[in-house]
Amino acid sequence: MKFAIQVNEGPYQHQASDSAYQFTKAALEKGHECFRVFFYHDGVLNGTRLTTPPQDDRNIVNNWVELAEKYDLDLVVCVAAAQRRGIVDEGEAERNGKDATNIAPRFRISGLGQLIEAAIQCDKLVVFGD
Amino acid sequence: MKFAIQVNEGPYQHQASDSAYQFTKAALEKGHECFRVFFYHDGVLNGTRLTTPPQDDRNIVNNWVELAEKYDLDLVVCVAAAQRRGIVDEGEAERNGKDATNIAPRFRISGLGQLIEAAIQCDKLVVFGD
Amino acid sequence: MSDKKQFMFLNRRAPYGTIYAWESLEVVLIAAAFEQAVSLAFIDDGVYQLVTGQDTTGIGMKNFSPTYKTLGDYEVRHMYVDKDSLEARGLSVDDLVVVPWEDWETEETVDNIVEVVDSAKLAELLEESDVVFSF
Amino acid sequence: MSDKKQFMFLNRRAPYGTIYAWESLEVVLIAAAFEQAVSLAFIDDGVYQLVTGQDTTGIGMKNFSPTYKTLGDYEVRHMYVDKDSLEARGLSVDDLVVVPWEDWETEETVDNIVEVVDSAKLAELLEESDVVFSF
Amino acid sequence: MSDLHTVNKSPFEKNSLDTCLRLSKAGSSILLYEDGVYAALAGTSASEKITGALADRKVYVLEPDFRARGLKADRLIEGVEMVDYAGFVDLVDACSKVQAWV
Amino acid sequence: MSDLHTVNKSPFEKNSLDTCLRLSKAGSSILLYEDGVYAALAGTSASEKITGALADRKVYVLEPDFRARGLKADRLIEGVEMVDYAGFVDLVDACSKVQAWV
Repeated sequence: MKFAIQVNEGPYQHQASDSAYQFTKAALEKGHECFRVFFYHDGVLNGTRLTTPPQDDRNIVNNWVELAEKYDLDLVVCVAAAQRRGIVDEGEAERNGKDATNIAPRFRISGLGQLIEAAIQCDKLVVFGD
Repeated sequence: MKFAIQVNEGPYQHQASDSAYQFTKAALEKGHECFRVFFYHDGVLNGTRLTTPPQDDRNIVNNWVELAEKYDLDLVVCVAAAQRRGIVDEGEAERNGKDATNIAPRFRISGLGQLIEAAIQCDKLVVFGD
Repeated sequence: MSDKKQFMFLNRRAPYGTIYAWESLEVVLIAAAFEQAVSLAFIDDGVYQLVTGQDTTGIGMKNFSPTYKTLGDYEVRHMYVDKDSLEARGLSVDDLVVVPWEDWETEETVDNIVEVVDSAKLAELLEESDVVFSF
Repeated sequence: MSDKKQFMFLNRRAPYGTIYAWESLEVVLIAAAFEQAVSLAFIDDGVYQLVTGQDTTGIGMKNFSPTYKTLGDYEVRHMYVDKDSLEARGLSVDDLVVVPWEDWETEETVDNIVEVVDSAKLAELLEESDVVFSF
Repeated sequence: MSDLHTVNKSPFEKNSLDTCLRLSKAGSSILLYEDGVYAALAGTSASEKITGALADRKVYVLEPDFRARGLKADRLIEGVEMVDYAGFVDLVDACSKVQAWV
Repeated sequence: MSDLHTVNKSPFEKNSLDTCLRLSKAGSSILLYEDGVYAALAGTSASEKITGALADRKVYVLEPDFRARGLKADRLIEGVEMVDYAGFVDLVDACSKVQAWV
């Protein structure tokens, strides 16, 4: 199965990010192909490298990064949603006159077309949200 | 009246930030005193300077900053909630080994005691959330 | 066999209280460029998205509701409104926006692609879709 | 007149699905240091916070439920559970954590400060509080 | 002085209004705002909740939120009062405390 | 092949399960996860919703979420099947598509 994941909520506030991560991990471990994880709405907040969760709790951002490294996952943050919520890479910082970036490694910022493309290319779209 | 505001949600995803801002502004314009606005849970995401909302929409972060400048408002971001969600000032960056900050001007990061103190000091606590 | 997919966008939230309605609309506008068969379903509080006369001046938020009227120009062919949701809210189709549609090639026109459907029909339409987007 | 305020923390969310339960608990722990009169109310899905036997190993999230047992040590004097909410969920007080309390000065002890109350009593308690915290 | 209860959720989507009505006392006030304003409309499956509450409580609706959603004053349940943000502030000022049913 | 419906909200707090049950067809499957798992318990005011659905649909509950919340298998409504994340993946694999009632 070739699948795409959509994540609509940020880490910690809702379980959606955790569920999406656990599902994606389980699917990859079963040998399925994950075409793309698309972060939309507050989901874009999964893509910041500035979090420091409590030591005795899971680190959701790092979980995504490690999964991406292991399986060469495509982690895409929606640009319009990211602009509203302050997720910035080098290019966005330059375009919008921001003096810092906060995007995590392995995440990339791109357009909504990436979600539509994923839905066209994949057998299944699985949405996690509030 | 001396009041305190608690904001539990981030900007844009929920109306809570907007409602809190409109209420605070209206109260200040009526001559009431706002002891503190305390940002908790995803509310801490109000305190990033990296947002670039669409030009034809309101800029919630800037709204808070301008209100703070006009009325010398105390905008406090909860440190524990901020760490989970990647809101960072100079001190936090140093403590947690982060290579960037994203806190907006006029916001400060502090402990949950600031919420309790506000509740003790004020006539009314007004909570905005999901 | 066409490689067009049947896309269904599920709208179940009221506007303004949360951003889902607006950001969902942004996806629909982008989907137009990909030449898929795009339908929208308005269920539960999602039916409130289509209510006419929205005026956001008092809350300082952008009024995005005029965009719904133009969806016919964005390759949206069907906007289904759940009958039960509408009735529970004391609304009728007269309270909702009218969305005209025209096929530029065939010159086929439809006065209003907003259509009230019952649960059985809606369940059928959801099942017939290839992809359901939820926000 | 005492300058202690009656604090009431309103808990209406299930644990884990959202973070409100946990972060609310963090506020309660901090409140202890301010020597106010602290009560908690568990209403709606908030009653699920107190269910024993929570085991989060399968979801990779921190199990914060053991903290509830210790609230008596954090100046919490009352934990009220809404009877209607409990019954609607098919739960009884036997499904919930037991929270002992002891006054170190007077040596007064209470076996369990978790108390099931009906709507009328709860409305009374909410009204008698000076500050209600909602999460 | 009595309490002000605030409800910002749609009565069709969440149970916040139900719990607020069950646990608010006679003589208290209820402010409907954000998606909570939908509860203030006559002729819906939720209308009876507010008409019932009006027997012994005051009910207000935040006009800016009401108008944003395209709702018309002539659909308002009789007895529900409109306030703007300044009126919201006055309600908070006048109450003994706020209970937010978020 | 039929659809998989996912519900992650408590039946006591939100209307997601109600709408899912109204708009899912006979022969489809429903997976309860996150706070949705509370709907899988016997002896609650919401139990009838699931027992009703079981007449013509399959209902699954995600065990890791169920156990996290301290719920016991002996309280599960008869006929509801437990799955883990791998089982969730299998359900997605086997269905024709997923309808998420977030």
